[in-house]
Amino acid sequence: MLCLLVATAIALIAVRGLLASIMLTSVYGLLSASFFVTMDAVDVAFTEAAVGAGVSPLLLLLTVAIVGRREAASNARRLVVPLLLVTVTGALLIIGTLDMPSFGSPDAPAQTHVAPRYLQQSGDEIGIPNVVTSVLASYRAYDTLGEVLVIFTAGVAVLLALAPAGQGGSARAEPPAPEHLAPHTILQVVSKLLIPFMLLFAFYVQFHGEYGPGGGFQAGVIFASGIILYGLLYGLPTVCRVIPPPVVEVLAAVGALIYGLTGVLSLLAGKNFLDYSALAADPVTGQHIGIIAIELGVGIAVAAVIITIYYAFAGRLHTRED
Amino acid sequence: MLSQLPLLPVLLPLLGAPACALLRRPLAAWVFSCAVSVLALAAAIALLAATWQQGVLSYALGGWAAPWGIEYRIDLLNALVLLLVSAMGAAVLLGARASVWREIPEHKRTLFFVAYLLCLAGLLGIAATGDAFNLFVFLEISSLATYALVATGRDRRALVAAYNYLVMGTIGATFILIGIGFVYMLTGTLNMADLAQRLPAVGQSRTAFAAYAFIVVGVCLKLALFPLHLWLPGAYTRAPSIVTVFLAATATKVALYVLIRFSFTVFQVEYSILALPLETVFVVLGVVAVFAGSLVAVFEPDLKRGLAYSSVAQVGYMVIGVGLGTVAGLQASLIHLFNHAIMKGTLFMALAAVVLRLGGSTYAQMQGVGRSMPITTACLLLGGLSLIGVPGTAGFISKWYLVTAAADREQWLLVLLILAGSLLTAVYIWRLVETAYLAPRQSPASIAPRALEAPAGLLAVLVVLALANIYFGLDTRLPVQTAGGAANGLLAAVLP
Amino acid sequence: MSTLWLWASDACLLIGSFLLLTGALGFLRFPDFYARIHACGVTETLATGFVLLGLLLRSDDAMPQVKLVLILLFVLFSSPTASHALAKAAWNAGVRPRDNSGKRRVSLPHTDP
Amino acid sequence: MDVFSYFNYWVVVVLMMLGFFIVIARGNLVKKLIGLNIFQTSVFILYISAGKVMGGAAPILADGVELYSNPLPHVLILTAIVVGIATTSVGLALVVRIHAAYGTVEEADILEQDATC
Repeated sequence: MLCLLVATAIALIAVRGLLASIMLTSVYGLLSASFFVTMDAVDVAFTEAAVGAGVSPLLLLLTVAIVGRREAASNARRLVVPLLLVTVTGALLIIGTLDMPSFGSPDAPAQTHVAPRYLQQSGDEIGIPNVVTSVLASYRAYDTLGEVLVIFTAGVAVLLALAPAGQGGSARAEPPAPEHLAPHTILQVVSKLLIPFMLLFAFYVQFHGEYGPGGGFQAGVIFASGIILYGLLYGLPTVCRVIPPPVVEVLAAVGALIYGLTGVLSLLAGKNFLDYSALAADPVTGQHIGIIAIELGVGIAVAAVIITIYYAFAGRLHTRED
Repeated sequence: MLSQLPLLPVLLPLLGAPACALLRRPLAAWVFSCAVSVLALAAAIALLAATWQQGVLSYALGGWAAPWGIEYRIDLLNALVLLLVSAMGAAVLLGARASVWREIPEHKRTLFFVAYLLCLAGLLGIAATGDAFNLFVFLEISSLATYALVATGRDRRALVAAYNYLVMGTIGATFILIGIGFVYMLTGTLNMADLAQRLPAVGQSRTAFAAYAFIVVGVCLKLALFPLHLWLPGAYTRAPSIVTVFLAATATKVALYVLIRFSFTVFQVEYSILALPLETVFVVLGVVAVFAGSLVAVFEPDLKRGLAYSSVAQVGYMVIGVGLGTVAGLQASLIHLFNHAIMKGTLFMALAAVVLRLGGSTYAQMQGVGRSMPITTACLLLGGLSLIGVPGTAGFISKWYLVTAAADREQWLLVLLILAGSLLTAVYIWRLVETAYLAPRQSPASIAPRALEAPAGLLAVLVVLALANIYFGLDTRLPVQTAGGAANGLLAAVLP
Repeated sequence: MSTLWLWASDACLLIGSFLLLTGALGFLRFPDFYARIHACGVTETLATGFVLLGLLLRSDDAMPQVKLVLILLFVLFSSPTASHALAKAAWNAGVRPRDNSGKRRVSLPHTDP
Repeated sequence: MDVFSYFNYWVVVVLMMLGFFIVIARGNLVKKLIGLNIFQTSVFILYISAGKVMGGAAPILADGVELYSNPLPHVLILTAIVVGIATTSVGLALVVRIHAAYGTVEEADILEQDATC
């Protein structure tokens, strides 16, 4: 598996042309997701599959559709310094690995110091089987709030960079649907069948995150993918009519606020920020309520931001075609 | 509410940002952001007072105790940086209106303030957290917001500057992430206080060495320490004026805080300064930075860009202080951190006014500006004098402590070099004086001189900042005592 | 779980893997874009079907079985559609199939504008 | 076995350096971001490898399972993945703007244009 990853990365260096690079990036994402499964990191694998093999190649493709797929030959003279830098850094890293605890050992400090508490007591303290969700949404909930704000920041940043001068957000000057879209009948029919199931699946992932792999982030990505697929097949104007960009932009902020206000609620109840045990008489019930609330916030924010980013890029593509 | 105090300075802008995004009108967004940042400042002041009285404050986020949950741990150092960042954040925002309205197109203004608040929240989060990974998350919030802010500059070169900053910044952040990963593998914990206890046992391993090296390189990329400074001049020069003021006054300062925190708390001084040759490395790189930055600044035709290079030089002074590895050196470094934020805040704020009225900040454009914009130019000059280190200004205090610290270690060559660096600063400030007062005004007839002075809001903030240069040059209790306390807290356990 | 089921499952998995292999071979060896798509698209759908069937025969819980059936359905929908989309995109982009000699382009009357 | 115990980490290092190389050696701005992506993903592999316990199960509590892999690195990497995609999207947005302003996404051409004006 890892050798395949290395092969993909080498191929990435070798190929010229951005389209092939993007395909290889997608392959790389999928391979690393499979690797994460073999490492027992099912939640991470899920996310990496959605992001590494899905969203990020999609954004790359949109970009390449705007800027062109050519890549100039790199200058051989420029290779010496990078090679040197890379070798030095690599050597330092190899030195660093020499004294590491050996791979997979249950006695390594990482396995014996903080983590055991999560595995042994989260069942009683939080009361849900997926320990990753417990840690993510409760023990280290503040990191996750930060994560939501990172993705929110990304949405703000993309809008700041790409928003056209027109009033409020993405392209409203509706261009006529490009003609080559018309004969996509088969795709449109099949996607019409599949998209409802994708959205349904997103909801399943959203609320099943406590018991199995999944949660707000993955659900948000899947939901957004469904919408984006719709947009790709039916054109940006159509999907903008279904879900108007200003609404999505507001939802992104609302998602982040749901998360934050859940924390503020526990503040007002006299406990620390994000201490969900304040939310109900029974601490474990409180944890449940808190986790569901913040996962909802995460899901809304992530889906909204990804759709916003898609609108911003696709809007650029449209204005370019005109 | 008092027990929640450590959280408030960060939480207010953090949640204020998405709330601000809901406001449609730019003016409302600006008023709201100002309110939020002033409240954060008030919280930071209260926090500093509380830290003086009660010592280290700890706050368990989510109610989970330290190594399992995320902890905010505020000692004097955190409180000082929090105060500095929130004060500059609020001040810059209060004076920002005219400049933002001039430089940012209308449909982007609300988002601009949202990004500003996010950047502020990220920087404050870095300064408050006691958890290594949480630090990375907030670092990314502030970085992403910064890239967006830099890219809003009107010149297309702003885009390239932002892109370069993004690539360099992400490499830096990923290096930090690698370092944190190594440390985690060695100790099993992410909490800084816990790390400090558990690292000495494995401190001799090569993994710990690599971890420290990666964290230092990553932070130095963010700090723009000499060979890694390439992103800074472009980003500072091309960014909108207000963003430059804010970044120059806060971003590198927070990076320096991270360097100090990892060197002295997490890895501890025996390891990071005494056992490794870093002492020499920091001092040498610092000196090189001082001279390289100042020399470029002397010959640079654009004052804004010149001051950006001067920031590279000033970071050099701070790193020299860190590299001395003594309480006095660290104290000097922290005092300079505080004072430099005020000086550069003043200088870039004045330039914001100049750019607002004259459309640019090259020496050619600024000829005779001393007569058309007397107050602004006076403030600019005051900041410049402070930058040189003229007695009676804040800059003098930091230079004085730095020189004393170097003299304590009997590094006379270093003392000499620091003084020589100040002379170089004097050269480019003199060039400013010459341009502003002695050169004939460029087009005297075309513009009425009275209309040129900066708008009241901006001017008020600018004057307050400039006066702060003098105030902290005379009444040095706040920075000196706090920095001294913080330096003692970091080093007293180890050094006499 | 009788051995018979296990044998059947093994057989399905083997057939599936073999088909995937032929698909990969065709992808590498076939002369033009459309033939390659054909090799992958057709074998992949069938092969995934066999692999999933093999897994289905092995699992004894209800939940994984339901999931496998759903995946199977999804693959039956998405895989041919994806091949179709690829071929169509290639056609729109101006890629034309070649004849047996692998050299001359087949000219189709209605494609020229 | 001793050699194999570091195999994962060494692969990570190789991947990291390949990504890093693309970032600094390539002049195409999109390609640089792809390299950055590889660079970040390799760090994810480092963390996840550190959390693996031989013979452990995925950290979803179930009856009768005693040994689990470490959930903490998983949580950290979930966050890091989000950070990665956020950075990528902001970078790509900048690339689109740069293309609009300069008409090219090759570093050399951009430097040339800036030098002349």
